[in-house]
Amino acid sequence: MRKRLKTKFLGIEVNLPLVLPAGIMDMSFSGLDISAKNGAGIVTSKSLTLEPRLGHKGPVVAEFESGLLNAVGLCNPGIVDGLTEINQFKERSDTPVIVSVFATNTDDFSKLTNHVNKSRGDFLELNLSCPNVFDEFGIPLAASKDEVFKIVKAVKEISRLPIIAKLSPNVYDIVEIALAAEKAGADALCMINTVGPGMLINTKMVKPVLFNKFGGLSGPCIKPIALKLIYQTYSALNIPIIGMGGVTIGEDAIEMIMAGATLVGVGTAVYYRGIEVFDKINREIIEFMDENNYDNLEDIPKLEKLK
Amino acid sequence: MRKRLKTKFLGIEVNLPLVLPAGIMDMSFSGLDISAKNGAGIVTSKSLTLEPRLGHKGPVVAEFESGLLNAVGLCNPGIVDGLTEINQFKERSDTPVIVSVFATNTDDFSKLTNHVNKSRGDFLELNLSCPNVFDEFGIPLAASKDEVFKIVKAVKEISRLPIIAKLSPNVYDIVEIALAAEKAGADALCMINTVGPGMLINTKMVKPVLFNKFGGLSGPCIKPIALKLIYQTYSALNIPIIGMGGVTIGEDAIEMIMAGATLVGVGTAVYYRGIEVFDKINREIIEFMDENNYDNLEDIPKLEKLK
Amino acid sequence: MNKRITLKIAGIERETNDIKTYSFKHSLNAQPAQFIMLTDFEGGEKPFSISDCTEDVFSITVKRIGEFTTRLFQKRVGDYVSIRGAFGSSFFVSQGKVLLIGGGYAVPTFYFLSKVLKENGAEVTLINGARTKDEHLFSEKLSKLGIKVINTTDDGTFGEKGTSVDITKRMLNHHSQAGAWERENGKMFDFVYVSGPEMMMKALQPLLKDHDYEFLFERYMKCAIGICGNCTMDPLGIRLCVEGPVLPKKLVEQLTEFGQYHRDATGKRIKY
Amino acid sequence: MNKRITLKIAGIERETNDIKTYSFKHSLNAQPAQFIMLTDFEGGEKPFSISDCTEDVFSITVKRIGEFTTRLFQKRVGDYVSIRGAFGSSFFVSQGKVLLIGGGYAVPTFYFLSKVLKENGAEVTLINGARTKDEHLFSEKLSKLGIKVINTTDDGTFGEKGTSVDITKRMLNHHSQAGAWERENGKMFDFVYVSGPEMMMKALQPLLKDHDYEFLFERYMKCAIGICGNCTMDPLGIRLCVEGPVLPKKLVEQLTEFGQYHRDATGKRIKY
Ligand SMILES: Cc1cc2nc3c(=O)[nH]c(=O)nc-3n(C[C@H](O)[C@H](O)[C@H](O)COP(=O)(O)OP(=O)(O)OC[C@H]3O[C@@H](n4cnc5c(N)ncnc54)[C@H](O)[C@@H]3O)c2cc1C
Ligand SMILES: Cc1cc2nc3c(=O)[nH]c(=O)nc-3n(C[C@H](O)[C@H](O)[C@H](O)COP(=O)(O)OP(=O)(O)OC[C@H]3O[C@@H](n4cnc5c(N)ncnc54)[C@H](O)[C@@H]3O)c2cc1C
Ligand SMILES: Cc1cc2nc3c(=O)[nH]c(=O)nc-3n(C[C@H](O)[C@H](O)[C@H](O)COP(=O)(O)O)c2cc1C
Ligand SMILES: Cc1cc2nc3c(=O)[nH]c(=O)nc-3n(C[C@H](O)[C@H](O)[C@H](O)COP(=O)(O)O)c2cc1C
Ligand code: FES
Ligand code: FES
Repeated sequence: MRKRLKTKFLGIEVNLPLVLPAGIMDMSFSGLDISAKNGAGIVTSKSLTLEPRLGHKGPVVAEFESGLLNAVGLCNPGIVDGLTEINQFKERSDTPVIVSVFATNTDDFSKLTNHVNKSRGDFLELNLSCPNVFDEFGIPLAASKDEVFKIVKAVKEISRLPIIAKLSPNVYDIVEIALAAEKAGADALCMINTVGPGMLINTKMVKPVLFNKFGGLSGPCIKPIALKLIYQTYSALNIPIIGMGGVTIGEDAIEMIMAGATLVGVGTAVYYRGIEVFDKINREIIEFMDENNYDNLEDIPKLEKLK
Repeated sequence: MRKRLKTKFLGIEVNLPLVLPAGIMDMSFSGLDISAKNGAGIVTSKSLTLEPRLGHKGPVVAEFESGLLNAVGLCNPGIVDGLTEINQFKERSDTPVIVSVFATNTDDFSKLTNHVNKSRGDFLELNLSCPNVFDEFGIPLAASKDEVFKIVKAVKEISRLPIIAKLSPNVYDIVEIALAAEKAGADALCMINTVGPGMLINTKMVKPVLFNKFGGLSGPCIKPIALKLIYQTYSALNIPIIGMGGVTIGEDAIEMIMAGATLVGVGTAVYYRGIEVFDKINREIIEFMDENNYDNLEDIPKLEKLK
Repeated sequence: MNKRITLKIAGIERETNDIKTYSFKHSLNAQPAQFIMLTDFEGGEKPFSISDCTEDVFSITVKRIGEFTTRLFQKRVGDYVSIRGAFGSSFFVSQGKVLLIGGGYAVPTFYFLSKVLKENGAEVTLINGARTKDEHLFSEKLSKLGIKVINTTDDGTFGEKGTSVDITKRMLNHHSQAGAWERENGKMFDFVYVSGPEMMMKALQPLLKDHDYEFLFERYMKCAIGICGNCTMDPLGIRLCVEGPVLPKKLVEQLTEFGQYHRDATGKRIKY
Repeated sequence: MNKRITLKIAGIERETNDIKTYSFKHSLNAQPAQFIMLTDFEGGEKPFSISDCTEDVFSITVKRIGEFTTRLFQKRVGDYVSIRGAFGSSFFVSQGKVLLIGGGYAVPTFYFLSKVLKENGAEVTLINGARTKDEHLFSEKLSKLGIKVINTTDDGTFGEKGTSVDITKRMLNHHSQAGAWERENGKMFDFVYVSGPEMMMKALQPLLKDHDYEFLFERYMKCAIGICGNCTMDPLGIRLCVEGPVLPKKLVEQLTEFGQYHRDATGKRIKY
C-alpha cells in the first residue's frame, strides 16, 4: 500500500509525501524522529539562526475556532546546536531532513549556509518570511523580489545542498517573489508560512492573549489562502512546491496536490489529530486514490494551469 | 435593556451597535428593512457602481469549515436603481443607512458621490478594496496610500454626507492607508473587507469550487486578522471605526470594541445564525456587560493603545 | 446539511423534448419543495426543485432554457455534477382533501409532494396543466400514485382543454359539479398547493381566497444560504432560499412584488 | 478541553515562605499529575500541577522562583488569571499497597493523588521530603487524609532525618524493619509514584528496579499542545505536555536524557 505513495522530490526518492514543517516538533532529534516514525516522509528543523533565540514570552500560542495564532518568535538553540540535533537524527534515520535557517540579510544567510554545508542535512530551506525588515522601498523583506533574489542567489553560490525558498503569503504578488527565487537558483519552494499576523483579545482581562500581541495564523483558516497562492505559483513556475497551510485531513492534502504541490506539509494538524496525523493522512490519501481510481500518487491530476 | 446599547457615531445617535455590512442582505429595500427589524442599528447598501454589474457566474460562494469564500463580483443594479431601494427603505425606517459605492478611479467615485448626494442615505462609504487596479508603482489601489488619499479627498470636497472609507486587510501597512484616508478627510473607517482571496478545490472533479476560482474570505477565519488591523488603526488614528470580520457571537463583538471599534459589523454570521443574529448578539453583549459590570456600551474599555 | 456533495448522474429520463429527469444515488433527506444548487463548475450554479426523494435516491426535473441547462442536457449517466442543499422551506403536509395545482416544469415537485401527502392519508386531487400535449409532464408517473389527476392542456391536445386556472375556476365555482367534495364550512379543500409560473399563481390567488394555501415561488438565487439578499421578496425581506421557496397564504397576501416584478442577477427589478 | 478560561483567584494560602496555594472556583475535571498553563498576560505562561481538584474547585501550589512566580505572589484574592488545560497524562490509579515518594513543590500533586488512591481502596504510604522544616509542605493536609505519611527533612529539623532517597533505601533494604509489608513476590509495594527534583528521581530509579512505578517529569513548556516540540524527551520524542508529564517505568528506562540534561526555552541542552 505504502508503495503507492512514493514520489520524487529534487531527484531524491521520498517514501511518503507528507512533510513535517519548520517549527513543529523539531526542537530535538527525537522530535524529528517520532514524526518520521509516524509517517512524515521528510522532516524540517526549526528555523535556525546564527545565535540562540529565546523567542517571545508566553502565551506564545492562542487558539481560536479556526486555527492557531503563534508568536514563538523563532526561538531556537542557534545553528550550531541545531545542526547537532539534525546530525544525531540522521544517525538513526534515513528520512531526508530539510534544514531551515532564518536571517534578515544576505550575509547572515551565507554564514548559516556555511554551517549547513558541513551538516548531514539533505536540503537547505531559507525562511524568507521576515515582515520586520524592509527594503529601500519600504517593502518587507518577505515581499521584496529584489531582496529575495539577492539572498537566494548568494546562498545558491555556496550551498552544497539543494535550496528551498520558504515564502510568506502576506505579499501582493506571490508570483513575482516566487519567480525571483527561481531565477536566483532556488530548487524548490515551500509555501505558505503563517498568515496575517492576527490578534485575539481576552475580554475579561482586556488584554491581547499573546504577550507579543500579534501572532501568525496557521491551521484550517488559512487553507484557501495557501491553495490560491500555491496554484498561482505552480501555474507560473517550473520548480516543485512543498504545499502547506491548514492541511488536516487527506482531502486537504489532495487539494494541495491538485493546486500544484509535489509534497504536502502538515503542521498545526499535529495538535488537532496527534502526532499520528501523518499516518492518518497517508491512509486517507490512499482511500481517496482508491475511490477515484488513481494507482499512484503521481496519477493524481493537477488543476489546469492559470493563464 | 436596549437603552444600554445606545451609542454615538459621527454625531448621530445609534440605537444598537451592530451594522449590516455591504454585500449582505442588501439588494432590496426589504432586505435592509428585515435586518434593521432584527437588530441592526445601521444598515449598508450593496456596493453600488455607476452601471449595473452582473457579477461572476456561479458558484459565487464556497463554504469551508472556518468561513466562506465569495466571488459575487460586486453584482449590483447600478447606482440609480440602488438608490431607489435605499430611498424606499428610508420611507419605512428611521435606521441610518450607509450607501456603499465602488469604483476604481477618482472620477467615477465623484460621479457616484453626486448621485448619493441626492439620495436619502445617511453616510457614504467608499469601498476602496479593489485589488485589480494598480497605481504607478504597481501597488494595488487598496494598498496605495496615494490613490486612497486622492479618492477620499476628491469625494470629501463634494459629498453632502459624512464619508466612511472601507479598507482592505490585504496591505503591508494598514496604518499608512488609514492615515491617508483620515488626512484626506474621511470621517470614519470601516474595516475589514474580505481577506485573501483564497481558493477551494473540488477533488472529485478537479476544479476550483468558485467559477471565478478565487474568492475573498469572510467569517470566523478572519477575525484575528480584523482585530489586529483594527487595533493598529485605532492606536494611530482619531476617527471612529466600524469593525468587522468574523463577528459571530457577542464575545467577538466585545473583542472588536476592545480593539478599537465604535460599531461592529456582522455579515457572514447571518448565514450561521440566521437573520436574527443581530438581536442574538445584542443580547449576548448585554449579558457580557452584566457579567462584567459595565452599565453602558461606552463603559466597555479599549485595549491600551499600541506605541 | 449545506455541505457540497459531488455525485455521478445515476439516471437520465427524457420527459419531453425540453425536459429531463436526472436521478442521483444519495441520501439527501429532502422534503417536498426544497431545492438544491447544482453546478458542473463550467459556469453557473442553479436551483432545481427535488422531484423525488427516497431513502437513497433523489431526482430533479430540468427544463432546457439557457446556457446552463443546455450544457446539463449534454451530460450522460456517470458524469459528475456537484450539489449543495437541500435548501429552503417545504410544503405543509396536510391531511383531508387537498388540491394541487401545477403548471410546467413545476409539476414534478408535486409528484414528490403527492407521495408524501398520500402517505399522510390525504385525499389528493392534482390539476396537471401544460400548454400542449408535448409539454405535458409526469402524467404516467402521477397516475401510478393512486391520486386523482386532472390533466389539462391550453390547446386541449391532452386531457381537458384550458389552463390550470380555468380548470380550478370551474372546479371551485360549479358547486353542482363538485358537490360531492363540498364541506360544511364552504371550503371544497382543506389545503391547496400551487406550483407554476408566477402569473398563473397570481391569477389563482383571488380564486383561492376562501382556502388555505401555499405557493411555491422562484426568484434569482446566488448564494442559497441567505446572505446575498438577491432572492428577497418585497416588502417583507423574506429570503426565498431560506424562508421560502414555499410561502403560506398569510405571507403571500402581503407580498407587494408578487406578480409585479422580480429581480435579475444584478438586483435590478424586472417587471412581469 | 484546551480552551482558555479566565478566573478570579478564589483563595490564597501561604504554605511556606516561598510557596503558596491558589484555589479557583471552576469545574476543571482534572486528574492527578495533570497541569494547567497559567498567565496574567503580563509576560509568561507557565505550567503548574493541579494540587487538588473537586467537582467545583481546583488549586495549584506554586513556588516563588523567578519573574513570573514573583508576580503571581503579588496577586490577591479576586484578581483574574487565565488558564488553559488541564493538560497531559495522569497517574495510574493503583490498588493495593502503594508508595508515593515526593520532594519539594512536587509534593502537593501527591495530595491530590493520595485522595484519589484512597478512594480507590489503595493503602497509601507517602514519603514527604524537604530540605528543612521551613520548606516542608502539606504535612497537616496530608495527615488528615488517613494515609501513612513519613515526614523527612535533610537536616532532621522535621520528621526523620535524611533525604527521600535515604528513607526509601532504608525502607526497601531493611527487610526486618519493613517485614510486615513484604509480599510473596519480593515487592514491598504494588506501585510506586515519584514526584520531585529530577536528580532525586534519578537516584531512586535503581532502588525501584523491582517495582512498577511512574515518574512525574518537568521540561520547559511553551505550547502545551504538542506542537512546539520544546518538551520532548530523548530519544523517544515523547512530548511531556501530551504523553507526559507522567511516564511509566518502561518508558523511563529508555530515556537517555533522564538525569543528564534538559532543554531551555531556546531548545539548547542544559546539563544537570
Ligand atoms: C427555487 C427554484 C426552483 C427551481 N426548480 C426548477 C426545476 O425543478 N426545474 C427547472 O427546470 N428549473 C427550475 N428552476 C429554474 C432554474 O433554476 C432555471 O431554469 C435555470 O437556472 C436556468 O438556467 P440557464 O442558464 O439554463 O438559463 P438562463 O438563460 O441563465 O436563464 C433563463 C431564466 O432562468 C431563470 N434563472 C436563471 N438563473 C437563475 C438562478 N440562479 N436562480 C433562479 N432563476 C434563474 C431566470 O428566470 C432566467 O430568466 C428553479 C428556480 C428556483 C428559484
Ligand atoms: C509539568 C510541570 C508542572 C509544574 N508544576 C509546578 C507546580 O505545581 N508548582 C510550581 O511551583 N512549579 C511547577 N512547575 C515549574 C514552574 O512552571 C516554574 O517554576 C515556573 O515556570 C517558573 O517561572 P518563573 O518565571 O517564576 O521562573 P524563571 O526564572 O522563568 O525560571 C526558573 C526555572 O523554572 C523553570 N521554568 C521556567 N519556565 C518554565 C516553563 N515554561 N516550563 C517549564 N519550566 C519552566 C525552569 O526550570 C527555570 O530554570 C511545573 C513545571 C512543569 C513542566
Ligand atoms: C508554532 C509554530 C512555529 C512555527 N515556526 C516556524 C519556523 O520556525 N520557521 C518557518 O519557516 N515556519 C514556521 N512555522 C510555520 C509552519 O512551518 C507552516 O508554514 C505554517 O504553520 C502553515 O502550516 P500549518 O497550517 O499546517 O501549520 C511555524 C508554525 C507554527 C504553528
Ligand atoms: C457575499 C458577500 C458579499 C460582499 N459584498 C461586499 C460589497 O459589495 N462591498 C463591500 O465593501 N464589502 C462586501 N463584502 C464584505 C463584507 O462587507 C465584510 O467586510 C466582510 O464579509 C467581513 O465581515 P464578515 O466576516 O462579518 O462577513 C461582502 C461579503 C460577502 C460575504
Ligand atoms: S440566494 Fe442569496 S439570500 Fe437567497
Ligand atoms: S510544550 Fe510544546 S510540544 Fe510540549
